[in-house]
Amino acid sequence: MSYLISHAPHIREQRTVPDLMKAVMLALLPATIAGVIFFGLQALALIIVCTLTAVITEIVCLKLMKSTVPVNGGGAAITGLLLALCLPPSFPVIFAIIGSIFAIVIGKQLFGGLGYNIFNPALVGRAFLAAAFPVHMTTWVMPFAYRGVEAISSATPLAAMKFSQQSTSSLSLLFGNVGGCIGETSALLLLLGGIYLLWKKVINWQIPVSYLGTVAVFGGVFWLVNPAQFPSPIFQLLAGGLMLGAWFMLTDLVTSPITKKGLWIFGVGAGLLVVIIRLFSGLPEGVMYSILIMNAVVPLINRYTRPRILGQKK
Amino acid sequence: MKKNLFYEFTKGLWNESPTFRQLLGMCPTLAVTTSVINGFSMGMATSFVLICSSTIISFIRKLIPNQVRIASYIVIIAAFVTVADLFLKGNFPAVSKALGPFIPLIVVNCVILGRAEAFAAKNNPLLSFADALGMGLGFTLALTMLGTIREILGSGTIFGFLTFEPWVVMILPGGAFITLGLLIGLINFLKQKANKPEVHAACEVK
Amino acid sequence: MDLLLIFISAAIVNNFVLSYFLGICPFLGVSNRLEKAFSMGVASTFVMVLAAMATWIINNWILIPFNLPFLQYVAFIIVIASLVQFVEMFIRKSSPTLYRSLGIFLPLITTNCAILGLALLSALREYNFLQSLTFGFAAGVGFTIALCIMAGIREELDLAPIPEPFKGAPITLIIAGLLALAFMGFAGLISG
Amino acid sequence: MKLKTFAQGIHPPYNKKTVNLSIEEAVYPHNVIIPLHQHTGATCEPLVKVGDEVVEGQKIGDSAKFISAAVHASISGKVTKIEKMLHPCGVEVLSVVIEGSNSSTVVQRDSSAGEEKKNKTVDGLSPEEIRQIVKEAGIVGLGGAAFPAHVKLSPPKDKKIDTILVNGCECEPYITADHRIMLERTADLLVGAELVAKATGATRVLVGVEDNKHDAVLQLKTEIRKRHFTNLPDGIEVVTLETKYPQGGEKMLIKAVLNREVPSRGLPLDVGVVVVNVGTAVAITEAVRDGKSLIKRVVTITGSGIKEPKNLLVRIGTSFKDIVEQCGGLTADAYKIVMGGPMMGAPQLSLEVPVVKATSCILVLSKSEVKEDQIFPCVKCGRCVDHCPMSLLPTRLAAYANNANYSEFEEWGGQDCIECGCCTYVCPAKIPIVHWVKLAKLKLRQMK
Amino acid sequence: MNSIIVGLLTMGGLGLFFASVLAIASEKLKVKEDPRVEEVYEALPGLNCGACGHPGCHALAEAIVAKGDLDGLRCPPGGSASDEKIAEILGISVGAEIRKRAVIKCGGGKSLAGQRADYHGIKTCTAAQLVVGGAKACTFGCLGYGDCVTVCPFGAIRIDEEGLPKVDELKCTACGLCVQACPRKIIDLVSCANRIVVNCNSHDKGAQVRKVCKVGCIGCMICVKVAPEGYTVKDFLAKVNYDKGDAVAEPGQAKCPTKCIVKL
Amino acid sequence: MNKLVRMIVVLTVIGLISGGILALVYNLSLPKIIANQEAETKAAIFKVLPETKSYKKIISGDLAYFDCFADNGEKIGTAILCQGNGYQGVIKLLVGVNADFSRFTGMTVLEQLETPGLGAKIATQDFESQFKQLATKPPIEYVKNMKPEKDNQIEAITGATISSRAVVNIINKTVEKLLELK
Repeated sequence: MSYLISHAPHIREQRTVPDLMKAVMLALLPATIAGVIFFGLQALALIIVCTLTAVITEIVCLKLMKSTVPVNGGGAAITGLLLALCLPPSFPVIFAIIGSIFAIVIGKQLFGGLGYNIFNPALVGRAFLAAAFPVHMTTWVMPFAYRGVEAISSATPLAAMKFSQQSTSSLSLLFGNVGGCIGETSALLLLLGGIYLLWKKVINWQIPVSYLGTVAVFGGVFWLVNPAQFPSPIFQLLAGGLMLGAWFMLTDLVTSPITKKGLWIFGVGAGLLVVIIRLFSGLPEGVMYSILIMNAVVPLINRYTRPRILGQKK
Repeated sequence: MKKNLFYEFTKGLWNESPTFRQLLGMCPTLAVTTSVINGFSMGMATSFVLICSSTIISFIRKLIPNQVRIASYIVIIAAFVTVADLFLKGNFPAVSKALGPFIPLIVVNCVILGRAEAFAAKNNPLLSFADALGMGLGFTLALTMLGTIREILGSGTIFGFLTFEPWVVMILPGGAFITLGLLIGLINFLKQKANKPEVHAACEVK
Repeated sequence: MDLLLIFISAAIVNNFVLSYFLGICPFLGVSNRLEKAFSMGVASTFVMVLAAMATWIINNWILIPFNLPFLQYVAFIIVIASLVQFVEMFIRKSSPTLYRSLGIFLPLITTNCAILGLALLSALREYNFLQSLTFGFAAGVGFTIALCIMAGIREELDLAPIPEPFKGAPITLIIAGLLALAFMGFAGLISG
Repeated sequence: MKLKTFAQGIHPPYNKKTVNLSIEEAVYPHNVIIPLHQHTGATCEPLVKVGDEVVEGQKIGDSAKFISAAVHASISGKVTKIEKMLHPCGVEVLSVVIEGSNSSTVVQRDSSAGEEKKNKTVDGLSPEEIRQIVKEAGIVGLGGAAFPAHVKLSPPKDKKIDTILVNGCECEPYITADHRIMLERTADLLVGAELVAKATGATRVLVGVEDNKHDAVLQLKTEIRKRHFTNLPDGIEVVTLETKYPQGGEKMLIKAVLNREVPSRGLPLDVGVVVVNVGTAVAITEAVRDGKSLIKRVVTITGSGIKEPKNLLVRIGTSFKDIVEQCGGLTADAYKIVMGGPMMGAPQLSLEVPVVKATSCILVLSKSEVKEDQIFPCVKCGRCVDHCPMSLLPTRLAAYANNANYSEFEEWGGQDCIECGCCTYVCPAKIPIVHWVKLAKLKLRQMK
Repeated sequence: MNSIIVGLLTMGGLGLFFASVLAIASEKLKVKEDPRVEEVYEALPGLNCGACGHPGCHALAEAIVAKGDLDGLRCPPGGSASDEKIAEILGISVGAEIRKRAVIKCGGGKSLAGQRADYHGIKTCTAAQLVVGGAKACTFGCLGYGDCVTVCPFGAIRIDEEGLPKVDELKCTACGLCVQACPRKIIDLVSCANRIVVNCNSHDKGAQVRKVCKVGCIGCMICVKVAPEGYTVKDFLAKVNYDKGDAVAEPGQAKCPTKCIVKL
Repeated sequence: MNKLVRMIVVLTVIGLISGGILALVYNLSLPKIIANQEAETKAAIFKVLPETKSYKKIISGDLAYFDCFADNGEKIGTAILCQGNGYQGVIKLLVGVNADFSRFTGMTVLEQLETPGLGAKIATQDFESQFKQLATKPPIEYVKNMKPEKDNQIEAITGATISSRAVVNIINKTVEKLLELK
């Protein structure tokens, strides 16, 4: 009989890449469900359409390119879901499909597919949509608007803050009873998912800690200087897409650095960018841009934060 | 390759298209192709400068010493660009305004200097003229093509008729880069499909 | 403060490469290796600062006093071309090591539209001497930043199985597009 | 108290099932195959011819080269073949086959070199004499690398050795040979360490043991208290270390115990340290005191593919098959045979290979444990980076190797990889990182 | 009219000024470089394949010009065409070189040669060889993962249905990269004139060869007996005496009992 | 030496020739260019004060405006050049005010670099026409997502609040300055 030969090591840890993907999906579940409850069928439709489109596009791409990579829709499903979660609930479904295809094809497959994309594909899709359909991307509805409760149109807490200096209560932000994207309204549920991922050791704790910490501290400095003009750090932390970004997008394994020092630089850099964009640029929200820009410098971060090899000169 | 006029003329149109194959003159290609008319005008302006400067440079190629070659070429090119600029300002103020600062930048369009260096400096005026004409038209063609795509998608209009909700991104820098990237990728793909693998050298059996 | 605004504006918000489409050819050409990209960036910055000074002098001391706006392009370009060629010869003679790392990029810089664009823009905006100097330096820094980010990404992509037709320029353009989308976040940060 | 250790590393399941089984003497083999190359360095020349009668302990192969180790007959009998035969490392190596004479007529005889020095104590020997005996006895590092021991004992003049580190970590899962040696041969181990110290001029001995071998730590401490070490002015001490793989790697051990860092591509003696395995220490004692050559070693036979796992004292040259039979044979689903531990061991083509000096363990895994994983592209999770004990970026190294970019591979420290396998163990994409690294190292060697 | 004169003078002045600066600079800051390097570089194919042992075509050009001779500095892919061109530039003469191509010395495909173990791991020959010498039962034969295919810059090698590499002689330039890449050294560069080759690389004894492969050379010496001029057998492996030519080797090929001597 | 002289002569001659040609072309095309610019200004003024038949450019301090006159030479209003920072770049506007400075008569965007498809909508007829008949005092305000109620209000462009706000601010500031001046 012939035995098996392969290179050492001969034992492996159990966890596989699909396991990681499943964990992320699971962690996103609470926020997804909340999104559907808040924004109704329209939100559900967006979520399903985006996810399905992403998966189908990925499979078609792999087939077309005759890729040797195992076909696994997990990564694409996460991309699609994340894209849906950062779209306004009233966003037209047909454009969401375009965004989803763009995210997978341009954001991921052209770079060589799973593991090789430079930018977070979901955010590539969103950035594309934000630039292509700016009006749709900035039209918001209040939660439960589908029940005809209140005024249909509303501003996000961040926009209200920026353009009319109106603050929103922290409690509403925490539970998500505010206008905004499908998945980013309830800070609490996002935090829950994030902590699950930390516990499962899917993501690196350094990223959310440094990111959120920087936003709190840097945002806090401005608040201390002029509380009338600038929002409080609590508001900064809870409002907008920061939580979704911090736990699910910035931590995307593929597009974050691999060195420990790099993770800190990455998080702090993104945090600074968010505060600068939120407070001083023309846009109310900067999470997406902060992440995309930091994604672009990850190769440089990795290169210049190489750990010192044991025994190498200090 | 035989040096004939027809060949020198046609190669620039597609096979050695300055934009798609040689990747020259990218700046105006990206910047001004927000609409068909802009792309076309830019292409024509560039062609004008290209043809004039190539021919002139080819005429005086033997007079110019090597060390001041580039400086001389570029002064000649710049002079023609200024002429083109003044002409547009005088006769087509709208086009001139739309192309804005990219008219003077024709001076440093690498297509022009590239052709001057690579072709006009080594060939007779007639051939240089044919080459410049081909390259200029190829450039115009590419710009018009890109302008068409971007106009249709970016403003939702086809020859001015609104058809669907426009993708604003297409007229932004990001859209320009991505469209051109996809277009070149597509052309490479078609080229690969068409090209039979090259046979290197025959193995002579004695 | 004024100078700082000019700096941030030219280096980041209105990045020459990503929002003005200036200097795309070298951006595509020499962004495949980080060291090369950095050298190119430094060389360009150096020439930009020199060119900003020289063209300012020409513009304000010759062209404006004598009312010769039509000579702007020709005059600027001859200044730049000669400057680049002179710098190249000088470096080649004075420091062969520096020449080996920077020199080969210098001829490329002549046709880098970022330089001429810089001269024309600063003339258009009627900057004073110090302002155009800052503007030149900032534009150079911005160019270097864009080039280095791109080079970092492209080195990373050397290891990626990019579909064959998209290797090289196409994927670089697409990355540039995505970068441009990302840099849109800075829009409105500083006007002008 | 926080236990001493190195940075990063992994905690695999240890599966040390044989930990409480005493070392048994293996059955006397009918014939042995003794490869003339069982060590790092030059291959030995045979000293016998086909048809020669040899006795146990007789030197049958030696080399004039310095970095080499003599080989000895492990049984008495007749040389029947000298030809290339399969070695556990997978290639064919010139080997001496000895057909045992009737086992009842075995004559136990020590090698002539040992005879004179028999029963000499540590004090009565000069460093040179110790080195000579060790060289004659053909002792190599028994931890797995099989580096000739006399070379280690001969540090260059300009390197001052101050510490002898006895490696009792045995961090590889499954293996218990060293653990049993520490429990059963405690005194010999300490004497061996003292001999090494004397030979190298070191003044102290530290014994590094992982805290999962608590009984061994106690035993060592008791034994140390009982004795007096005249040649060790700075004494002998047991250092308990955190149980973590690869604690037993030389560089890791030195970092953990002494907080010294062996320079990149350097040796322990660059930081004044000589590391010896516990088994090697015992072998040195036996050579010096009893005049015995290295013809037996302790081997752990274990894994789910073995019916009755055991710790055996095996004669070098005994075939794996004979030993496995003594352990009840293979189970029906045995599918992979490994010489050494599961992290760094070498896979085997068959059981028809001899035990060599480097054989610390015969591990047999069953089919269900070694299913081939689907390999995904690297998702850059950074787990390999978090666990690499050398602080390398394994994923990058693998990627460079995969792209045949060997200059970048070297630039990113690929040559510093100790191939411990931590990265591959934790990789969720199941990329064979170590395999890639080894491939790239080979290519680099070929290029130079 | 006035502005025309001013313009004329300004540009003339600028031209004069910069021309003078450049002229003086070019004189003062002159650096010598052998222009022949560029010419030689132009004559090379520009593949940067590294087959010549230099880091790229430009480096080879520099080396050639520095030496002033082509001796030992030939470009394998460029072949005689580029050699002639370079010789012309350097003003030297060049000796003719007979074209060669790569020849694979193994015929033991999937159906003819056995495996001694199951192999999991990286699917390249060098990697497979690293794991206890590979899973192929014959330790000399082709592993079939195609390292030679990957390394060939000309696409001249492919792996056939039997899992063995096949060389396209028309595309092969005898650059020798595959020879270096093969961990088992079963590729030789042989003159195109030699059609008869031994399709085996096994130095094992006949019995062992028979056990693992149906088309291996068993060192039976029949070829030497039939055509003593054409072959030599060393270490149980026959070799064609290429310099003697095909005609001499022909009878031996016909008589080979395992059919391991083949005519390409 | 010959080569050096040739270098200098060639470049100088090329410079001379190009300088001469350019000067010639410039002089030939200058009247046309000026006429074009003139026509443009005229068109813009006509847009904001349609009854204008003649105008006079007045520059005072950093303000530039045109006093506009009807057929009969009666002053019918003023067209004011305004400029200021928008979302991405400088916005240049021309606003018309009636003779007694109580109402705006119109607004047109001369130059802008706002986001295409979004902020750039300030240059559309829809947005510009909102300024017709707007009161000058109190300063203009903008409202979002609803129809203006007061006669000093305009509706901001959806998704382009910043650009809309910028236009309003630019006009308010300039008009305020002009009122002070008067």
